[in-house]
Amino acid sequence: MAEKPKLERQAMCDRLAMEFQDEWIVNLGVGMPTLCSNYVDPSRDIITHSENGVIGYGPLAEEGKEDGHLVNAGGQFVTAQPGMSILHHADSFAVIRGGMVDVTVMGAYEVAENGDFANWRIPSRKGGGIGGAMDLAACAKRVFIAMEHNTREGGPKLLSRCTLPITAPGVVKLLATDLGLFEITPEGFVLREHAPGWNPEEIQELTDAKLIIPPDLKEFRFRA
Amino acid sequence: MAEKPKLERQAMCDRLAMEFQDEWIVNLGVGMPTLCSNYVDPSRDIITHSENGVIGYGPLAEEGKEDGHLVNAGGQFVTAQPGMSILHHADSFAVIRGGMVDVTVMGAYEVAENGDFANWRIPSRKGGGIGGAMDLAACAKRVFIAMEHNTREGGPKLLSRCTLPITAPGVVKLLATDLGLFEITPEGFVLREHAPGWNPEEIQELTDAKLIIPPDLKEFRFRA
Amino acid sequence: MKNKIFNSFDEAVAGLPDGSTVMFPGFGGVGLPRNLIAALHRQGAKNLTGVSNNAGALDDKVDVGTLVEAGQMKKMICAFTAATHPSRVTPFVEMYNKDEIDAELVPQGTLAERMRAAGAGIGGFYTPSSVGTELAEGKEHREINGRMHVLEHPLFGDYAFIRAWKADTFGNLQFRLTQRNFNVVMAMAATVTIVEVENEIVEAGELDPDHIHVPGIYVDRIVTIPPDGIWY
Amino acid sequence: MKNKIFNSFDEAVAGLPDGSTVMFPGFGGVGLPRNLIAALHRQGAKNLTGVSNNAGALDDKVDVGTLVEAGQMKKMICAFTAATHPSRVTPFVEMYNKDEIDAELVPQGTLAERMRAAGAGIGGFYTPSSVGTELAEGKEHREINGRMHVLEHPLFGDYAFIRAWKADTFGNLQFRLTQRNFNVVMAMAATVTIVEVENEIVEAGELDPDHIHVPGIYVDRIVTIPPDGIWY
Repeated sequence: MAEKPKLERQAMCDRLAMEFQDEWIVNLGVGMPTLCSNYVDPSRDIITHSENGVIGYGPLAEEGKEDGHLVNAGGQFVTAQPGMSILHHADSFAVIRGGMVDVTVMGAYEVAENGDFANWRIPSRKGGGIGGAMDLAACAKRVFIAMEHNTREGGPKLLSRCTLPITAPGVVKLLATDLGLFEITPEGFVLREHAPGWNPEEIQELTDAKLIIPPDLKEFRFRA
Repeated sequence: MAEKPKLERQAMCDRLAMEFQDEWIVNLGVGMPTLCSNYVDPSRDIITHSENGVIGYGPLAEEGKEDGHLVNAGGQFVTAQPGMSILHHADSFAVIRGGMVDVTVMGAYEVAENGDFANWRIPSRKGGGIGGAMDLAACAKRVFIAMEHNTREGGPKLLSRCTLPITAPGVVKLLATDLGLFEITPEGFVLREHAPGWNPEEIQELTDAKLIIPPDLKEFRFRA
Repeated sequence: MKNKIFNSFDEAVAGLPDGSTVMFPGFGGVGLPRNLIAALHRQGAKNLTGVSNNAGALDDKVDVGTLVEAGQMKKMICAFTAATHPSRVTPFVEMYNKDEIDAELVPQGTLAERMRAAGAGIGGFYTPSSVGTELAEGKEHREINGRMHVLEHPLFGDYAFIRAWKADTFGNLQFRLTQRNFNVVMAMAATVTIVEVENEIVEAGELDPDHIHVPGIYVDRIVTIPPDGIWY
Repeated sequence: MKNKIFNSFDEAVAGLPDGSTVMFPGFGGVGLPRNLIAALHRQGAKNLTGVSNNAGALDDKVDVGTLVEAGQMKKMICAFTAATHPSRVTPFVEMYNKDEIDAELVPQGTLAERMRAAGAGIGGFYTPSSVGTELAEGKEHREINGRMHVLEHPLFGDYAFIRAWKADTFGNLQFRLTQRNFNVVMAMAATVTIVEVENEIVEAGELDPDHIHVPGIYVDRIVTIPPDGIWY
């Protein structure tokens, strides 16, 4: 079973990006979520926001064409787009806390069926990295998560309750893993789409939380 | 006695302006205090601030040369000076509350020997006009007042306690009236300089509060 | 890109419901959205709450006082309820004395900061302004680092009427000199932001991204002031 | 006009006392005052408290980590204490694990807002960020409009080190693109603001008053980065 192909990271991020709606202000966290910016449906009119004070930046800069003064939340060089504007840090988080961000996409160590998630601290290590995650998780209209379904050691990451210190309580709405797409409802994780070749029982076996399998379960949708 | 000449408003404001020190950030309230801007010692390096978001504006604009987008706190057209900068209203009051303003000069209805003053509301009238006076009075490093010594009806305005609703408690440091210059100390009003031709007894007679007359009382200093 | 450009002030304010809270910037007549106010006067919405530095001046120009006089406002939240000069009786003062309109008097810095808090998702803040005065009575007090403060709450608007110098098609705005005043925090604090702009609207990309005073995400509708509009 | 121009970074940081709180902007290496940090490293002040987004990266460039490694910092207040990648062990992490340095971990938005509050004379503010997490434990909670908030306090600095794009002789500053980040609020929050600037300092009046990001009243010392300075 471990030999069966799982979803690529890009496919996971593409799937989340397919949910973005016209005019949404979208904040993409460091790491895997920045892959979302590789796929934006050209028929969609998305507005990017980065916590370091950019609204409306464009794709990653090509090598050799970087502007040394323009980076995204991951410190990657990005490009300017028409209509872009710059804010200082306090004003940038005014945008976030003010509820202007329609969706933030982040990575996580754990996601729980009550919508809690953890992505800033491993108890075995002292300290952690919060960055803007707590502000975004608490204040964005929606939190989407992209992460591997299991730890490197094969342990579960979709849990009935988080074991790690959480980033925000009850906020995760949608989760893409390498085994499928999960909606978090008041009743818990609903498996909306399964990775090709994987059936719900196999996915449940790799999951700590109880999965709800709806009658209209579909196969994972890839980018067109 | 009432026939004796009193100080002109311009002289009162000049006298307060003579106390401004190099590098001071100076905020001049609506009305009489704006006269202070007519006299700035050319050897002094004063930085003007207006609550509507200007730092470093210059003298009043000549008639016919007004810039329709540049007014001071009194709504008067002023001129731009090299080094001027513009802030929005919340940032302008960040300057004020942040303690950057070295002195604010205001008018008043009443000043009390404990440093209280009143300049926003007459109880016989409903409502009042606070503007930025409460923020400035509470947060500027020094509050100077320029006002007539008596009401039009001849009543006292230098009181042991204010009778009108106050603008801020215990903040007035220096007061120029048409009868002299008064310092407010923990012991009360000290008459520092008297108007020419007026002796302390005559001034006391027109004053409700008890005046302290120091041995080094001087005659009022006019602009050189 | 969503079209934010409206052809007329009347179209831009159509549908503004009775009972809305509307924010009006302007200081000394500069940065005051007179064209939008005139359109709201024609539109006729009633029972409005206005947020503004003052409650209208006493000249022949359209301003917040025009709406007050027409009976469209039920309440003003502002830093001046009295007229600037005691001898001048504004429409607001006349109605206020007869209890025909309500008012909340707020120190100007607190007024600006309350709108900034609304826009910035701040639930409340402590300020030393007004401590020891009548206006602090009944407010929660707290001593912080030896200094007394009062608790103030965010001030949200349903609509902000904005007067800008330049705008692009995305809604990014620039102001000129003291025109900026309350415009920025009002655009942040209101749900729907409607702008009258003194110059032709330029294409997105023509304004320097380093010098945008209000990002377009805060802006919903823009109208260029026509030659026969109200300019001063 | 007071002369704010200093000839060297060493002169600009001379006299910075042991035990000071120093604010270091920068995000992703952009807007990071590396020349001033290098001068502070040479100057040698100790027992410093640093305020910064992170506690130093792991490259060969001078940054906050240089001061940490040299034992000049006793505490860091920042949004990242762990290295961005678990496998990379920064000097800070090594010392932190051995309890040789103290740290206060603050959500990035709260960090920025606490400095803005310090600069703006706000005694404290309520934010929904961090509610329900370990970082909110022990903080005062308050429900506002049905939503839980925590009380956060202003964060003052003795010194802010700033990296700007342009400056004039009065100290007015402009930043370019995401260089702006924490620079503005740190200049407001600190008693003494020292700036390294990427362009020649121009005469007062040459920068557009509508496009100043930090007014000169917040700025004390300015040094132009020389050709042999640290540029990236």
